[in-house]
Amino acid sequence: MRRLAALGSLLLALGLLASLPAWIGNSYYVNIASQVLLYAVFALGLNVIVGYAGLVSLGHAGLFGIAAYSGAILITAGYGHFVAIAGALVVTLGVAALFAVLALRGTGLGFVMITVALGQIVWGVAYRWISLTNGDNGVSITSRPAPFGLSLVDANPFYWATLVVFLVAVAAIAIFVASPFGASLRGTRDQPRRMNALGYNVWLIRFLAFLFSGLWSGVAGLLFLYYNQFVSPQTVALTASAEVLLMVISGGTATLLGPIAGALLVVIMKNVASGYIERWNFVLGAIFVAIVIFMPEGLVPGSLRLWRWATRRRRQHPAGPAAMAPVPHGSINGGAQ
Amino acid sequence: MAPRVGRRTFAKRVGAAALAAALPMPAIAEDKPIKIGLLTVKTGPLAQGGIQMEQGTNLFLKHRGHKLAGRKAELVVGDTGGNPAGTKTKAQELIERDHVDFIVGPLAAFELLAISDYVAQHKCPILSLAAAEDMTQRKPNPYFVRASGTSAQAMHPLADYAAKELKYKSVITVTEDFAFGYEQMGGFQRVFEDAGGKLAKKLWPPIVTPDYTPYLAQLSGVDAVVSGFAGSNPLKFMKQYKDQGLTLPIIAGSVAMDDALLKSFGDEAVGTISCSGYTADLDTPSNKKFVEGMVADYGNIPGIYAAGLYMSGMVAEAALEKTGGKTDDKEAFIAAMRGVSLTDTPRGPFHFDHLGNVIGNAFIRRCERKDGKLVNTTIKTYKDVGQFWTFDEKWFLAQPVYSRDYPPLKG
Amino acid sequence: MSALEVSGLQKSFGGLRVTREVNLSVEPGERRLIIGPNGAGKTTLFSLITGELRPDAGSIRLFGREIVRVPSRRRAHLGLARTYQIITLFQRETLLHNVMLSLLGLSGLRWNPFRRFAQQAALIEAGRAALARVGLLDMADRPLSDTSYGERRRVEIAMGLAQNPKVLLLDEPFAGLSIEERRDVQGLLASIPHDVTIVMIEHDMDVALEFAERITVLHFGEVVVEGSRAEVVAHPKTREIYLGE
Amino acid sequence: MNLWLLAANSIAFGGLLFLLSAGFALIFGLMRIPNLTHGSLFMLGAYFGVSLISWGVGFWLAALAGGVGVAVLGGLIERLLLRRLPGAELAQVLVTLGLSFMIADACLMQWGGDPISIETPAALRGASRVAGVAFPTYRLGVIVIAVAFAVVLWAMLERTRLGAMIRAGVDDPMMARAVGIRVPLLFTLVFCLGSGLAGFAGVIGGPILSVYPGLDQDMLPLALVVVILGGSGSLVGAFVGSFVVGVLYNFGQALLPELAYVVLFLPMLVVLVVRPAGLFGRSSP
Repeated sequence: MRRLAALGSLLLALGLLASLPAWIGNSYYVNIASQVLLYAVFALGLNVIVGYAGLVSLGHAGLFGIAAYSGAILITAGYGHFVAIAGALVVTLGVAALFAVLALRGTGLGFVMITVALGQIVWGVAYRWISLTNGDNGVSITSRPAPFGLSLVDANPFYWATLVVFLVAVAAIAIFVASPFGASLRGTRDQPRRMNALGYNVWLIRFLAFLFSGLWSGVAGLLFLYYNQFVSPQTVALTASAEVLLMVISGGTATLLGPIAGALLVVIMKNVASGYIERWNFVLGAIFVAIVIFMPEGLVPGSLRLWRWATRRRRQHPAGPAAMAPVPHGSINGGAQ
Repeated sequence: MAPRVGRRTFAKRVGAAALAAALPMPAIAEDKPIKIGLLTVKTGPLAQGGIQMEQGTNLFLKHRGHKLAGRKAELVVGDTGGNPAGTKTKAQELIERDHVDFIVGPLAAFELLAISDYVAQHKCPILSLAAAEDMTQRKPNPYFVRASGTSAQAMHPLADYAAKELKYKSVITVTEDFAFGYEQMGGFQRVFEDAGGKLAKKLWPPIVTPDYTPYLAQLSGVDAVVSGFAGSNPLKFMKQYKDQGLTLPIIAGSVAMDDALLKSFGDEAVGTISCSGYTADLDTPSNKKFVEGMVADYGNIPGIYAAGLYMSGMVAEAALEKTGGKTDDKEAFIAAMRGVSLTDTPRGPFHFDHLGNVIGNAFIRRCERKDGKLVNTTIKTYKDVGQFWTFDEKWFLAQPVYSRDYPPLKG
Repeated sequence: MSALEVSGLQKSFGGLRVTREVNLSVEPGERRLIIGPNGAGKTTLFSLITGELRPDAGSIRLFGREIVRVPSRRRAHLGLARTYQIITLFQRETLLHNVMLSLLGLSGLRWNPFRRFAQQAALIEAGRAALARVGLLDMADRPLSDTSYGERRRVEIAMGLAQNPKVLLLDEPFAGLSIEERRDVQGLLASIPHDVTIVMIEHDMDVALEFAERITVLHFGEVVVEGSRAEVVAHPKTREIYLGE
Repeated sequence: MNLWLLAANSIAFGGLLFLLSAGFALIFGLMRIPNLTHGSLFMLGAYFGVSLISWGVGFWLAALAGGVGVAVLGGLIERLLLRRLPGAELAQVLVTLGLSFMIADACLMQWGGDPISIETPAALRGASRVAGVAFPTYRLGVIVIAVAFAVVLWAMLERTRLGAMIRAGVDDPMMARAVGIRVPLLFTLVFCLGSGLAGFAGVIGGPILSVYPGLDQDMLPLALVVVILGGSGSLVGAFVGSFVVGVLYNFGQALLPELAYVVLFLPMLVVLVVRPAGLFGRSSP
């Protein structure tokens, strides 16, 4: 019965997502939806390393941006989209491997700081290696790919293509997390020493997870490139790394829906709410602070907790325990060990 | 049953029809307002210029009673956050959701470049003060109009003035390490060297440079220093320069000595010579009205950001008057814009070249203290300055765009 | 051939010589007890044997094979398992998941990113068997955070046993347990077949002495006494260390 | 190129960096909180200074008052928010970044977008000649202030009861609690102190940096680099790190313009990769 309900709501969600352009109306909102999806892929990718490996990266915009830059440069050089995409992902994985080797020298805050430094170096290179990146002017591309002959120029087909990539990402990450390797990864997050003593190669597990995270960051970077048809140093800035990290944390780390909710929150605030609220940056900051106060574990797990608490309370006595829904302590301490 | 029409209603209708027939086209279209999209930056480090852009636009609409060519004018503002991706999204919002008739803004070159192709695809006219040279040169956008000028447009006359009137033989240039800086100094270099001057060094501090001392330590052995800083950097640079006890004269580009920035400067700015396509002290009726309005409404002496948007508004207005208030035919609308020739604007008379870039005055000013306040006083006006200066357009466009390494340093 | 042979083992932290010179030989199937006052270097010795710490000098042989240069995680694959004095389990997971992780550590399946971990029949079966051995089968699906301290101690042992080790190192398995729990664990340890060699650190002399065949007394990082129960108890050095005589 | 000037300025800029990062290091050392509002507190202090000076308050008093104002805010942040999140690093990141968004936007609302210059105090205007080299007098003052603060902070940590408690709290919070130190109060005090230092540094930095939207984002990475190069959380580390960064910054920008963007982050990366705990930090975090 429960499985049936789960299947039903999954199908309903899929149907809603697929038919979104039909009922959302304006192409502007369809584009916003595409952005939510592409940032959700990015956040899901980052969550692999932040949520499941317990390693906080503040340099992932570097990987995202390297994929976008590589794609843009290959396309500008005259290669086809297939070569550009494949090439960009290979380059991204190569750089992710280098990032991982360096960053995994540290754990906890050491890891964070190494990723900050790496991200800043990528930013410096993007800014300064003008012959390759065109400096602060950035690189424009004029076309989007046409898979199976379907043009992605218009908002709707681009949305559907992004949706397909998004669904593949969600499925891949869901399978990954539930797999024996995913269990091993979560083990290295919670008890790295113990895992080592149990026979696991903790370093290699983290390394591979970093590559997997980098791969999805790269895929998101390519979506970003094709969406904007433009990439510039701001794409790889520290603020961009911080932004996607905020998506992951605010939505809820180590959950599948959390990063998606976080991407939705940030993209909507930045792009839609900013049209109505002049001081949207202040409001966004206030929302983050409010999340920490009321749902320190993130929006998705926090809402679930409140929901469970509310329904249990209703089922029990109306005057049940008067205390607030208990906030689990340290439930989102990431890099700590 | 036929609908009853009362006498008074009938009279009104006839009157309205008669009025409509008597007036030119705009009045007919009056029921549907003209929608103007403003792309600007209201949050983050670039907000300084962005807020002034919005002020300039608001003041213009206020002066026109929120009516252009007889049609009601509506402003939709998009905050780009100062980044290219945000600019793209806001441009989509303005074009696809709000269906604006044209866009004014954005502020920075990298913002404009991120949406250039997009607005061209949607045939949306865009009037920006972002100074990227190639937008009206090697990669022109047919829907683009620029009433402020290219990066180098004020630097060419500055170099001319420095070499011929100030008789400087050698200079060091210093400006931020980004395209706007390269283009400014490239333009300066070409004209200065043609006039027999020499660039000893070109220094490029990163945009974020809290302390300029590593660059100040390299400023010696020349007649003057050319500064092309933008945003809040001119303030930091000039102050640190003075504190360091350096005494070489400074000559500056338009935004480095922007009139709106003067209230933030101290004595270190006195004596600095700069060149700009707009100057607050220009004595024209429309500039007087503009400056007084800015002071009254916002308490600010305006600079090129507010003036650029005010003038963009004037260009759009003049074009609308030519098309009879119609914007449906985008090609006709943009052609009308590029054909605009105004005589009384805050920067004096100007018109556009065939690429959509302004041809107008460039003002050489000296910063002075008057009644306790810093002001830029115009000391020379170069008339009808275009983006190609005195160079042949064909030759100019055959050269690479000004960059960090082009023109290369001699010797 | 000894199951575990340690010779000339040394380890210093900064200037502090925690392990001065340890020589130890444990026969296959033996139950060895290591005792010593606080700071004697007992847990450090375990960490050196499992490779979590790198010795400054010395040799460690597992069934004759030199393992001092073998990475810690490989030693698990060679049949060495340990439990921890301070419980290091996976708090958010179920008991079964904990034990399955222990099993997975030695399985090639641990690299598999495609299959469902929760549906690995072989691991589940072995995990349940290990839990059954420590009497926790009925709690298999309970999250670890819902269990008592004594139950966690038993999960620790179950994780050690699940790996089918040849040599099992138990670090204070009775610490913090109630009298009944001690009896349970005691019975559990007694039921471990003798093809598993066990080395145990323990403070509780009553249970420990009953369990051990031979005893090693460690003091200031050195083996001071070694022998049968009676020998060690009678040895003047033991009395000196423990009773300050 | 004037190398003596670069050398002298390495010390002066290092002094300013020390004032900026000492508070960050203290908070990080004791509480293990990466306080990402630090840049915002620096900027806020500077803006407080601007307002106070515009109301006629003298520069030095404005600097102290700016520091106190920010210290109070820091105390509130600790009491109301960070107090709830011990050990939850991700939540700390979220809340401190959220606050930095709020502070940046609030400053934009209150003080507008135009850059504001803080006048150099009259006595320290212009340049002095030191060993034949012209050097801004005010920067000599900054060196003196930085060294004085370093000595005072060091003496406080090493010589006073409060310092002893802080050191105990850094070494072993559980033990400190066990021996009766009121660790929560201690945390609030240290957070106030660290924040106040940032606010004070903002005003002191004003005559050099001026105040503008984005100052926060410009300064936070510098504080990070100093603390990383110096070693996490030790005052001596922050002191040495500041001057190391001062030297790297001045000579790197002047002599290696091609590497201007990575002149700080490349050494930071190398140090982290070689010694993940920083140059002077303890070996395990």
